Amino acid sequence: MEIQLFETPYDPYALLRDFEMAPDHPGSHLGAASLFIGTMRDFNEGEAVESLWLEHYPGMTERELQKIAQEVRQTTPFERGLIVHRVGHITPGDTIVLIGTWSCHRAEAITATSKIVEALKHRAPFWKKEQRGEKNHWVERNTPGSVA
Amino acid sequence: MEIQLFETPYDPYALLRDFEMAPDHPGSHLGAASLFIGTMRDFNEGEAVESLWLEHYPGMTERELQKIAQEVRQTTPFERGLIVHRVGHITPGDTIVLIGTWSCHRAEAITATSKIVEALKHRAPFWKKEQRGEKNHWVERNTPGSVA
Amino acid sequence: MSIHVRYFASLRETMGRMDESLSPDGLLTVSDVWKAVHQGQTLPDHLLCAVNMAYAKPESPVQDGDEVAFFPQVTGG
Amino acid sequence: MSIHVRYFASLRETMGRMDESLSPDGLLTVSDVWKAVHQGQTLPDHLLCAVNMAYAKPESPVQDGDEVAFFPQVTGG
Repeated sequence: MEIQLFETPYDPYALLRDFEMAPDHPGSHLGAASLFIGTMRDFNEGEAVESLWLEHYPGMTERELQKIAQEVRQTTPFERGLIVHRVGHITPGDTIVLIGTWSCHRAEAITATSKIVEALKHRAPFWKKEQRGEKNHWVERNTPGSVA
Repeated sequence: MEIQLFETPYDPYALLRDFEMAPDHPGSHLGAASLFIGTMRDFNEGEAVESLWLEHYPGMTERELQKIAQEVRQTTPFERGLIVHRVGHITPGDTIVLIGTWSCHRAEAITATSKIVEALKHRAPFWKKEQRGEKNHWVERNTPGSVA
Repeated sequence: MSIHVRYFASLRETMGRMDESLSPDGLLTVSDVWKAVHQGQTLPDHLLCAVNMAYAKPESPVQDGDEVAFFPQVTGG
Repeated sequence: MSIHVRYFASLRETMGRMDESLSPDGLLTVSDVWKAVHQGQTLPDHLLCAVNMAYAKPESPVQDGDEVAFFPQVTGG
């Protein structure tokens, strides 16, 4: 499982193309790719959000993402996987998270990506702080209308 | 719902970037994108597949894809949707199908794309003919190990 | 006028033609259309049919001017 | 040696510090570590904890040299 954390904006599609071009990507053997992309929204709970601060736990975040991928793989096998997440200062429109799995079978790719998305939201050590106007506050878990 | 059928190879990632850049794409309001990409494999049932002929029913294929999108949208609302499918002569590594939905909520995007993928496989008028060595044959429904 | 009949994929190859036009006389359903080109045989279960580019059933009505299509199970995606 | 304690996100701000080092004497569990820096108070339910970068429970054992982290519910993705 490839894990990448970026402190600056990244282009998810350029990154996906590079990932699939890599020599270790078993190209034409993998018929199905299921991808999830989460983007920073400019509104939350009806209020404009100017920016986001995304804190993480360097070391533990990467380990937990690897654990998530391994656990999902045990029940829903896939051939290749990619998890990319932004950290630090983020502005609306920036891609926050990119999750992809590649498999020979569409059902496995779709289920694996979906499980990784859910596990990442619930377990991966990331914390969002929203800047709305003059105020900023830490996002609460399960905020209605929370990003992605 | 945007439907595109291509007779020549397309780059799914360039296409996605263009789609998201379009003036009618409500950019930063949509936090979640769920994408599925099906690629032509070079092997099926343990045999090398050299190429694929993809026949469709011009007119009905587009209508059926629109119907699928509308039906899925009634139970699983999403903001924007894209279905792209190759037709004609296809070689290994070519992207066959690209399905994407964009929503404010991750669960809806993931479910909608997954439902569209299944409905497309079962209902959209497309037929694959495989070229393996000197022989070619029409792919049967539910072939074990069928593409994506 | 007439009923325009179309065939796709393996059925197109089996039939040896892509389409044909039938006189609508006595053709009330999709099933009748099939019988008209197959010496009265019943439409096989494994084939699908459409009228005017929407899925239909063997018992679906057909009218003069309709496009009726027959094809095997789909295998796209 | 010592136990290295780290805080993240809103808890880091509430604590007014990112980390600190404690003498391991008498600290047998994660819960003990929390109590040591909170005048004997119990670890609140809404906080999560980790030992050496793996999720742990309040009753999980700690050893000299361990890194113990406390943080609120995660909100990534």
